[in-house]
Amino acid sequence: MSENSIALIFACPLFGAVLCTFLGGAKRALCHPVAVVSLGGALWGGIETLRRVVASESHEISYLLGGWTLDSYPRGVGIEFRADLLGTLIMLVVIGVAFLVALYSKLTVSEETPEKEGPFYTLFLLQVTGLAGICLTGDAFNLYVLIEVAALTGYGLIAMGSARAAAATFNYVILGTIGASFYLLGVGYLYMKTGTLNMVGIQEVIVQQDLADSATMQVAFVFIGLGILIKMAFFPFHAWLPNAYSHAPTSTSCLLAPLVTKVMIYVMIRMTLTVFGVDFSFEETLWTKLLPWLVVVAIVCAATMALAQRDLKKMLTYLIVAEVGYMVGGVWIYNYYGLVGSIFHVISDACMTLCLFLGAGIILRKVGTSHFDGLKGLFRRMPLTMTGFFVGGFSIIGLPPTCGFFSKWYLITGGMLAERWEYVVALLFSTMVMVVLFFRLIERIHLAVKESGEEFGHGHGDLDLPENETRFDEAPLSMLIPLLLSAAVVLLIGIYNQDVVNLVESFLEPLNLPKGTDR
Amino acid sequence: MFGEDGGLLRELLVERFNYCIYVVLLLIGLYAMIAKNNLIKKLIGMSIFQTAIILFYVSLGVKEGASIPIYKPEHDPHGHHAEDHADHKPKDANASSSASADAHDDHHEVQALTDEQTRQYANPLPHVLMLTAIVVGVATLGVALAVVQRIYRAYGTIEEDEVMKAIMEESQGIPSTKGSPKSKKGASKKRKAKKA
Amino acid sequence: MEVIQDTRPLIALLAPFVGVVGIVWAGEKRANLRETITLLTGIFQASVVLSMIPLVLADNVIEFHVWQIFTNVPLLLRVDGFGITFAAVASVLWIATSLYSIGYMRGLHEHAQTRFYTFFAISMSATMGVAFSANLLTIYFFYEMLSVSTFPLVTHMQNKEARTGGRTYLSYLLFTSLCLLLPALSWCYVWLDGGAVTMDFLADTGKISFFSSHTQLVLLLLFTFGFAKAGLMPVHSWLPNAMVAPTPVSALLHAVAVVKVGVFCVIRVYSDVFGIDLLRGLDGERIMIWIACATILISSLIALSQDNLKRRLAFSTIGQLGYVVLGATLATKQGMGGAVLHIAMHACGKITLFFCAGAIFVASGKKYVSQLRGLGRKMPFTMGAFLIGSLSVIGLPPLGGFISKWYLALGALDGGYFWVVVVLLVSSMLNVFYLLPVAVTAFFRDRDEEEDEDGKGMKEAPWQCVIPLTCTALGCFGLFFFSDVLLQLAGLGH
Amino acid sequence: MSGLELFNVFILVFLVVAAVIALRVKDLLIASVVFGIYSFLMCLLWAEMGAVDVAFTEAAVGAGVSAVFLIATVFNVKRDSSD
Amino acid sequence: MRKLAVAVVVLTGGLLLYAATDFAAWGDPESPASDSDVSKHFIAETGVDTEVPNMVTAVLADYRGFDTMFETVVIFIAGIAILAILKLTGKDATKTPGKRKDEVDDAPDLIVTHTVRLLVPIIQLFAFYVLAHGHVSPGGGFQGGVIMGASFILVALAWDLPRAMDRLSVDRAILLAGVGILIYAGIGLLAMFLGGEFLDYAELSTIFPVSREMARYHAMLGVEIGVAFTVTTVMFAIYASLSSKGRLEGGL
Repeated sequence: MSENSIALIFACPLFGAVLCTFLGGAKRALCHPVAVVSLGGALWGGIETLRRVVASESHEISYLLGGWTLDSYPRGVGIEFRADLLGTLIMLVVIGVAFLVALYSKLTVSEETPEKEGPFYTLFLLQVTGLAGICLTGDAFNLYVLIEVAALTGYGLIAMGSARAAAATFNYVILGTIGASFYLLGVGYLYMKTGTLNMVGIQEVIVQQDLADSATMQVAFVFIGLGILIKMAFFPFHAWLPNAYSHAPTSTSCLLAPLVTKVMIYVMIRMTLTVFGVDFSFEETLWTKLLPWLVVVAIVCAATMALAQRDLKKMLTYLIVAEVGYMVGGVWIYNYYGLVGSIFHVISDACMTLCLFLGAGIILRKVGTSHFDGLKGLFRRMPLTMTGFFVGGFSIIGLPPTCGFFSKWYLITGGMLAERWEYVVALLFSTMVMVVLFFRLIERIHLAVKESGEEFGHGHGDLDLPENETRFDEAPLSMLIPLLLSAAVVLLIGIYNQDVVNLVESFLEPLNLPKGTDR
Repeated sequence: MFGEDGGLLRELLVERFNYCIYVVLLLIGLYAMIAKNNLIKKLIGMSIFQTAIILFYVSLGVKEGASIPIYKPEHDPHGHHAEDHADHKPKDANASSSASADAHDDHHEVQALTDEQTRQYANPLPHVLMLTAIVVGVATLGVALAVVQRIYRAYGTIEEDEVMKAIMEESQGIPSTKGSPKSKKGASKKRKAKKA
Repeated sequence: MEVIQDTRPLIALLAPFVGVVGIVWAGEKRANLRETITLLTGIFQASVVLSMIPLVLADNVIEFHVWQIFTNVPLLLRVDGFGITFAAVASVLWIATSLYSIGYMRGLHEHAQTRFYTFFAISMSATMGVAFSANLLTIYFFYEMLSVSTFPLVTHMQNKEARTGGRTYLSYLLFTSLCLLLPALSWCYVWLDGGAVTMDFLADTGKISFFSSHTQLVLLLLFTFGFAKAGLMPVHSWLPNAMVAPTPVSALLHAVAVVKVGVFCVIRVYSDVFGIDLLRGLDGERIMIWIACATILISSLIALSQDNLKRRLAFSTIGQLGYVVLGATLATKQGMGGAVLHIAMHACGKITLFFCAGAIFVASGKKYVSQLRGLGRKMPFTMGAFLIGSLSVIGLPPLGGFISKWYLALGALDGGYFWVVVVLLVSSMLNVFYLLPVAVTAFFRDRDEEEDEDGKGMKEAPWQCVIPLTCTALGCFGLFFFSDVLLQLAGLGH
Repeated sequence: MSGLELFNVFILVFLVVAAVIALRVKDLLIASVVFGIYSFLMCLLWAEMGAVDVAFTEAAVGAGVSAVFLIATVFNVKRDSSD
Repeated sequence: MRKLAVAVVVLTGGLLLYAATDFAAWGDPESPASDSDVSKHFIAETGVDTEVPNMVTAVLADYRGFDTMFETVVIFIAGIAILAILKLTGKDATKTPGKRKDEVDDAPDLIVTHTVRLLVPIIQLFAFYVLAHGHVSPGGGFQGGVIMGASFILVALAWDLPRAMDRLSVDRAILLAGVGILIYAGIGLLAMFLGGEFLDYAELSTIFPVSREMARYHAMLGVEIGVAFTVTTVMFAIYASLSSKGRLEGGL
């Protein structure tokens, strides 16, 4: 069974989804446990796969679907799942995050989308299937299909909510389709030149036939890149994201916000490193010269826009856009540290965004609004929730020992090594913006500054908030525990960052990226 | 490619007319997706955009003078002989249960096509890919149409600028004055109340 | 030098956290228990720290490996002479401050006292961490922890003033540490063999010579201003703003722990990352001396014009921190020694002054120097201690402040900077002008009649306040006579 | 040019025309129907290019079901479009 | 917006045309796409590996069966998502919809209904033919499924939705769509439990008395049936949902 652990990763959620559909009518209450259990199965499969990948000699496992083995058939005849360290790590993050969100979703789903538990969990599980599949597939076209699986479920999950969410979904559909279609077009160009769809196969042909100068390949690269950038809400293409995520039902935004953009960044890394290869991707072209500057603009603009928001969820969505800039920049500064930073940031950002969105979801449920005005003095009511939320916030700022510090460290280090000062400055700028954002929040949540300014007694004493605003009123356990778990994960990934980085390192080792100065 | 006089244009227009048309269709679709104000028009644009890409893929599979990718009877390894040998197939199964790939080597009837024969068929792979793409396209269209209906139900319009305006008014707390039917307005209000 | 593996540094570090659990558990409802726990934690921590002194005096260092930050960089705790000096000063003064805060907080019926004690304890833990750090990254971790954990203390009042103060405080500290310090650290990390050189204070001193002297200077500037807690101008203005915090916070953190963490880090960088020899050879290093001297003089002048007692003390603190940085920038053995000594001497003196300011506020509600007329007779202990503290800060024998200033002057002469000695003298004069008038006003000026009206019932502050401030005032004397031990400790690290 | 090529060019030109009409008419019902025609032309083209399965699918999906979905939606919202 | 669109279109067009200059000649059998090992393998050895004459079906359902499974899932998702988006819950669901202005006559047209009555069985028969004959001629699960779905849609168009829903209610349709996925993934999983990889149909020969190649042949038919289930039902469900604004009653 162990050698089929990869199949478990997509089969468990898939069957779970169908089961949820069957239960959706009469036994809606069963959908939640089914989702949790099937994600648990997938999680087990994921951990097992990681174990096997680490144990294997080449640090990768090939799983040939349909039994079209490499020893009897040419590579690329069947569809290959290649679990290497990078893909497996991201896949594990995807399933882990989804598992926590599934635990968390019990109350919000039945409250926000009543009578739709069946469809919700069906789409939820299929979303996970798609995202986890994206991380593992070794076939460029299969990747497109899985991207569409993830996208369509995303449309459904978001539009299920309010009318406002539906309006946002429409933009998402249009931009998402353009993105996916550009990707498809690029894959068509690749196929035209290389005659195969297998990622490793494409890379082999590029090297063998020296296709680096071919106009088609260049354009394929640009289209695939553009498609993925649109999909990951890179700055000028980000328009769909803030509205879609901030108006989506709580559990939906908790699932999509940490994962979708991150998985797309994974796809970008996969495309540059595995499919096109470092030599092709990082060759000096207009594109590679332009992109780092776009990254700077993206980070600065997104951070500034986040500063202008007065709504918690909306602010967080702009932060996601800024973080996307970080990661894209990390890849395109092209050195060891930049890539480690990017990959590590994909992992850590997924965890901390999850943490923040779970916290925001609880606030929304308890207070009824996620506008800043509603946050006053929340710490007294929900100390545990807010502690979890703050951990996420500290991580996004980049304070040690949360995982956000380490990813930022690697990114800054990479930027300095490549002497991309503009990127470093943009990173620092957005860090400062995040400091402002989160301490502004902490001020409200924790300290609840008295606006009137008059003094009580000696200038001390309690704020005269009404009793119902200070009563201890913690979130229900089904929401609190996932939040605290995610906060713990943020800290643990930070503390054990070396173990993660070592895995990433052994993935990057064969690429011979520039690393440090030789002295 | 720029060598001969007007070489590029000639090449594009005459020899690659198909490629040109796919570009034109793709651009028409793209333009409509971005510039059109009506949501359904956008979706029609989206479908045109997608079919243009499919056209490109199908063009990849074309081979000069090749037939459709279904075996002609004389090439089909099992074609009219299939029935004759139907009786000893189970035996084969036992014999070849371990090594499937080598099975055909000692199977005297079954032979792969030669290179020459291979050329007579169009490349099936792009066709397969595009079957998937068409299906994805219709699925996306369907979901998008549902979203359009949902938007219409809430805002009473499918023009993008009017929807934006309605949303702006809604977020500023002014009740929507757009010509949405009364029942719809009540419904959307109730939904809002439930959310709160 | 021998390396001893021991868990005591970690125990000293974690003790406050255990205390925090107890404090939160006891909560607002069991105030006595909560404060007992605070005191016990303080005593326990101090005794653990003090128990390590003999070992360090015997020329050992104590190490504890916590975990691996990066491939080559561990989170390593190491107790050496310099570190233990600072740790001992901070932890002993914490006991005094704990006792003092009990009197202060109860006297004023402060709200959210549990939060106060909790974050106070966490700050102490972070301070210990900085004192025991063995490399730059470890120091950075605890430095950030200190910035964040003191934020709730600064904004304790929860009014508009506190908010403004807190914002300034945090934005200065986080801006400098994230935008100057972090890049400087990662710069070192990348170029020094991708982390093969861990910037360990013991093993890697002077490795920074790999960089060109131009780059070295930039790094020096980044480090000096990155540790903005050192209060060097122009990144000093967080400190007066932080004075909105309750006085025990100002006393311990903004006169001892936090600001001393800043200068401690600066000295670490100067003496253990660059090394005295390298620093002396650095061309632009003189700039730092100028900046330090300018800070000393300008802050003293500003202090003269302040009427709010706490603000005056804050600017005085900035000036005194300038001395410490100056000692480090002189890049001589005596200068460094003077700097280390001054950390302890100034800590003792300044905490006394702040305790007094707080005690005055608790007893009379007075905040301004001009309101203190005649107070000396009502509060003899407090004002007496204030006088002693002032004299120590000014640097008169037989008080601690004298010794450190003496060594600083020696260091300046040794380095060949005669004009620095002049600066020291001038600034001491300024100290006299802004500190002595407070005591003079209190003892020798009579109260106005109408002031007498509302000051009738005025008496000495609660005993929990008076005892600590008396002790620290006596400590100023003590340090003068026991400065040998400190000198020995300070000399060991270098 | 052979007959087949002429046929090819004919379809290609009409494809563009159909696409433009579908996007330009103000009546969404007509647009949907013209879109169906567009799909049908596309399907002819593909059949001619040897992609019979794709053509078959496009005939069923693009010209058939997609157009019906569009029309169903148009009936349920409104027929006229501003552009 | 228009200017932006023009700019985007010009840029994209420029890129595409730039690439087009580098394309292999039209219909060139030597082009990399047609001449690669993979492409040639599909043509040369499909018959050997699977005994299916229609290469497209073989590649679709076997070589790239995993893609097709997710393609089916995409359809399934579309059905679920559309129903969920348009579904009315709570009080909205019980409210009767207002009559539309242009609604003139509810009675179905006699000629239309009679024609449809004749046509539907033929269409459905054809759908089965397309499905079953997909191995040797153009067609297969998708096409068959869509045609089958269209026959239900036709009923709904000619009479009204309830009439069609009598034959296939939307609830049941979604269940059947799930069954389709189960058939597909189940065959894959069965192969996995028999010792092969997921979707390795050849392994089915260990429990069915056929050769490995014929096992693939028959399993493909199995998965095509699964696909057809999903496609048929989802197409109808989408139509039902879209045409009735999610109320699943009345007609167009």
